[in-house]
Amino acid sequence: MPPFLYLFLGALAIVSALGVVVQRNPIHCLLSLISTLMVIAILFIGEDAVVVGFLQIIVYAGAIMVLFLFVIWLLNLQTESGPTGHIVLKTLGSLAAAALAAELSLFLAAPHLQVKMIQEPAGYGSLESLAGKLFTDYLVAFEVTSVLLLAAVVGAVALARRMPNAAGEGASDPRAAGAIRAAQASSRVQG
Amino acid sequence: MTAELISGAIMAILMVLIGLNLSLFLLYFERKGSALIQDRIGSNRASITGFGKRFGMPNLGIINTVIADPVKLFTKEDFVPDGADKFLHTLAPFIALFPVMITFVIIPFGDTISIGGHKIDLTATNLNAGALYLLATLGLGVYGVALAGWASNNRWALLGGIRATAQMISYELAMGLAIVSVIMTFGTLNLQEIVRGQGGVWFGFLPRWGIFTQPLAFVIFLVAGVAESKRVPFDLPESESELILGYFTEYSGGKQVVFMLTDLAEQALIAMLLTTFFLGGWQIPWLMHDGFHLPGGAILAVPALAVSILGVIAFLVKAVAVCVFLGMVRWTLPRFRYDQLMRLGWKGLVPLGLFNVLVTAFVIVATGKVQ
Amino acid sequence: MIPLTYMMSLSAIIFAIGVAGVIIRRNVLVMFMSIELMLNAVNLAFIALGSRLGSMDGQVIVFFVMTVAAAESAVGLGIIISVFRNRETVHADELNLMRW
Amino acid sequence: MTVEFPALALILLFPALGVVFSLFFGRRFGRGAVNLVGPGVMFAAFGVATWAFMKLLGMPSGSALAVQMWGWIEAGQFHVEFGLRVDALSGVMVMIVTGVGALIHLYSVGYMAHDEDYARFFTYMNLFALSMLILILADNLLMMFVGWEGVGLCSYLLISFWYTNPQFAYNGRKAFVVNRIGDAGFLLAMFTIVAALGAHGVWTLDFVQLRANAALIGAGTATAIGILLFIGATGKSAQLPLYVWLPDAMVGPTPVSALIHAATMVTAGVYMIARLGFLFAMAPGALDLVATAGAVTALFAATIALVQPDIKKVLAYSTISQLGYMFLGVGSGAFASGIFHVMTHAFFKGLLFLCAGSVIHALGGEQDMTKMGGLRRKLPITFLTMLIATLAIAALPPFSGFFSKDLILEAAYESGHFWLWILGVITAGLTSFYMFRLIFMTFFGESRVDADKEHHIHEAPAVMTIPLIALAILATVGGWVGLPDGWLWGNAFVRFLAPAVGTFTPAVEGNAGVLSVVALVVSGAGIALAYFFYIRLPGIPMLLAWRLKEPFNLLLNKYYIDELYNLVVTRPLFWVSDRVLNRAIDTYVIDGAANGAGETVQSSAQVVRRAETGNVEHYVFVYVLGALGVVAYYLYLVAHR
Repeated sequence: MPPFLYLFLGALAIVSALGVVVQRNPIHCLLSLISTLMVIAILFIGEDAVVVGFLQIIVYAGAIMVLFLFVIWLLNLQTESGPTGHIVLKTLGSLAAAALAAELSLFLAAPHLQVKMIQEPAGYGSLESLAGKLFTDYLVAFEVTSVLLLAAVVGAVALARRMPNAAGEGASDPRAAGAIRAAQASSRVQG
Repeated sequence: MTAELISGAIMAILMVLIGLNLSLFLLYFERKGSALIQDRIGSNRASITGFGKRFGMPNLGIINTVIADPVKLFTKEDFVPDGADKFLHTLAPFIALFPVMITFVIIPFGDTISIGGHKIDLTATNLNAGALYLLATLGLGVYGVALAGWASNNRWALLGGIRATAQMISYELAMGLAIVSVIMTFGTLNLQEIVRGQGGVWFGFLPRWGIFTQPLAFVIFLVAGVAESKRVPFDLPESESELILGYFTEYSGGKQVVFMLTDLAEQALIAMLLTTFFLGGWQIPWLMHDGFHLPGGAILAVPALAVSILGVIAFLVKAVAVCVFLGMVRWTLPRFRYDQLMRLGWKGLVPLGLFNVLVTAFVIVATGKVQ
Repeated sequence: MIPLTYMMSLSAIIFAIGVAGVIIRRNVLVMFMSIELMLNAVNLAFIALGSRLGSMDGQVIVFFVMTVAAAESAVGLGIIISVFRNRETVHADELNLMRW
Repeated sequence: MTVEFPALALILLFPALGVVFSLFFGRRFGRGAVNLVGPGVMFAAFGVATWAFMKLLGMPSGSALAVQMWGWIEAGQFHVEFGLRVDALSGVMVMIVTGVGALIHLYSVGYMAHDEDYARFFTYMNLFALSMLILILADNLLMMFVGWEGVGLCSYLLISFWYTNPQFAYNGRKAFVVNRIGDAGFLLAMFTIVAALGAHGVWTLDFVQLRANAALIGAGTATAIGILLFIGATGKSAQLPLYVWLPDAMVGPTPVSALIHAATMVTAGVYMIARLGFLFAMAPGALDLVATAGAVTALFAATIALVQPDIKKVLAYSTISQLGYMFLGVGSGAFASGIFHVMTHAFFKGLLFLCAGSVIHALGGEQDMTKMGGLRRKLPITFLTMLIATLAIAALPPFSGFFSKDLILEAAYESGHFWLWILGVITAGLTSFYMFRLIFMTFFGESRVDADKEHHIHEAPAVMTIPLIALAILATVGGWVGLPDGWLWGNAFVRFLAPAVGTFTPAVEGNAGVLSVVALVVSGAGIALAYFFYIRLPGIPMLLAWRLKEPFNLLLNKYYIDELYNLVVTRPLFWVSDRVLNRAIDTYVIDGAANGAGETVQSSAQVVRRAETGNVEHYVFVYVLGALGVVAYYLYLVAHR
């Protein structure tokens, strides 16, 4: 990946990440988040993690974010006023976060972390290599993950179902939102 | 390197153009084909000179559809409703169009040809993870309509957006499963390789097309594709009778053109993908590199270049044929109800797709084709 | 290839932004998005290191992170929905029932 | 030499299968299937055992069959294999257990025909057989202990088989608890062995290696081990002072009494002592203890048996006394003779119990001999077989009991325990007396059966009589494998066992003929006395009972031993646990600690909870500060190196 491209993408990622934090309208935040994810996916591909990069787009941008979108619609979130409550805390917190970033970059820039490069083997990042790892070394984890996803589907349904209460409201839309999206996301990952 | 870049760029443009032209053909077919099916004359007023009829000039409606419609739409006022999110409202159509357009580039439309020593693969980007790329772009197609519905501050639009999003996402899953089973059969993510894998014949006469190796996947992909492109019988998001025009109710002028183009392009894309995955792409039955190997065993030789060109032509023909088929479907079937749509998607296609994947896996393992 | 430090710094910055988001925003949903930001920052670090060390493990772990994120967001959003249904709000500073 | 013989595993496998079947499918497949499977697996095991035994006979003396199934415990140098071993000793025992066990299982089919819980019954029975076989086939002490505990469990389960009767359940518990005391001894013995050998760098419980390394154990340690093992044996084999559970164990179904509390389990102690004979040989003190305990128990139990009215009680005490004989035998160093008596005893005592069972069965649960009599015409087969068994236990030639008991008494005399020999002889007389008292009271004289029971007195079905006959034959000929030396084939049994348990070396020379004649005469006298008392002058027993009231009551109440234990052990125990442990320690110490901890936590929580603002921002903020701290620390590390 040529450096200028990296610089461009990095700047884009940071800007859109900031967008997530500073924008008032949840939908705009979501869009910034999506663009961050896309940029990061491109960075993945630039780092020879092709499959994972595409998976990032498919799963994150394609499924999870849509889930967010639906929830925002479902709750009908409007543009919110500026930050209120615990202003001091929040400023301090953001300062602390900035300090954290500085510290981390300092630490990561430290010479001892300069790992000595190892040439990537042929077919690095290809589906074959990923699947090879997944179904040999990480097989158990993989299967457990599938169980986890199943549990997530059930949990989402159980949580989002509206109990038929005195008001007699049906239980249709939230379940549809929760369950379908969850199933969507999970099957996406497995598929 | 640069040569590849150049050729790739050229072919990318070529591919996009093919897509657009297919869309135009679809537009035309919307008008005249529907008229044909419904026993109407269809649009026949405008013509080059404007007096086509008088001079008995043949008027196939090409003029109206390909020129008059866009012109009419472009000249309309570009209207943004009050209280709408202007930025997103403007952005949405292009977000919708973008993924479709960039998906064209991975579709192989021909075999490798050698021009002046250069061997050129007739696909814009011979991507090794092509199928994944396809899934990714399909996944992004949602946002355009969703944002369009949300940004235009209109209940019907929002409803249409929600419907469109839910529908597309649900059917993407089925489509993904179909693609997965195809990938498993051909053992590669590279679309060009998949098409190559569909060369040759079985029992001397039956071409190894995906439609024969993966009939179930073909059906799933077909249905899901129609649903993806939100056409009848899956055009719930823009069902005039319920939501005025669905997610682009509030769109007019150029943006509406973009949306219509998106729909048509999606349809064209689906047609091309069907061709690539199941109808052998640029493969012609019994046509090998050196000519036709007819079932009888007779061989009539064809020069290599001609083979390649024939392949491209075959690809286009198949794509057009599928487009026509889709159009006919559109003008034949009635519209689903939304719950029926969801049930078909989640209770019909997805389990079928999973089952198909399972069977495919079993077969692959049984035949020991697993590496 | 891009020096490792750059990648790491990028991921560190994105991570910090996510942290700040969780602290600053009062909308639970946006907090959630910020958490996703942090996850992605870490993923980026994984991928970068993995490609430097020429091992697939980083990518595998990223794969698992994505999976878990999918499950987590499904459940988390379900929780948010039910919370909203009961409290009519998604503002974190109004959701402080869990106090002494 | 030792030969690999995997088929041994089958001997365990079959009963295990029986357990599984009866436990999980017994109810579903019904009584017929269970009746088929329960005894069937035992016969199958018996077949395999016979096969192995024949193979063993075919091989040169001193050889053994073995199979290592899997490594069981691996702890440093100490490891225990889960292995089976059949040498002469365990071969004989396995034949006894599977053979007699199979017959008794078959008998149970008839005996339990009217019981609803047949599935549970056969589950327990097979489980018992499995445990007993593990005990016998074990090639190391630990595995033997597993079987040891298993049979204890099954004995508990089967004694309190009719658990709806609280008294029965109580008796089961009693047996279990008393056995625990013995087991504790066994365990301590094992620990001592491991420690003693481990000190010399030998980490093993395997019998062969134990034997090889026995020399490493000092005499004192050996004595300690011997005594501990003896305690274990007294628990399992119902010797003084731990015999009290056996009489109460008679509340279980009679086949159980026959199998567990006569034929097999109670002889486990003898088997264990014989198996570890090489240890006892190094500890003469322990051996003397064993012999003395045996002889005293024999006499003691026999006296009690004199007056007991309950037919099964009589048999129970006679079992105890016969076990005393066995202990006397092994205690005198004649392990082979002890085992020989184990075998013959298994035959005739099992048979006696089965006959008693058939009598009880015929009388619809009546156990009181004063309510019997004159049954010999109504129950001919039972009568004949029981008579044979009685003759055998009364040690009259040519019945089996004669040979084994004779050997034991001879060994007791020749090992220099003259007084113990006297006790043994007296016991022999008492034995024949009370046994024939039983026979006469049950089968002779006029019937004293309740009128309502009179009509349905009937001979048992074939499924019950066949085992009786089979055992009767065994009880007759079983002893012939050990004829006195010099006769036809001489004492083949002892010779066969010699390599496994060593040979008996007399300390004082005694004339075998004279000794046996004396014993024979005493036994005859006993029989005559019984005949005199209970046929000729039936009044005399009452008269005696009235005249010698105190001794009579003393015997009738079993020397008040139960009451004694109750007074000495149980009451203080209860007092301590109630007054001291419960009211003092539990209330103040433990509850105090628990509540104190709770209150401490609560009060401190009162202070700490302030930190819980319930506000996410705060939490995240603190978390960020923490992260800052951590990273700062690492930065510091990086900077300073």
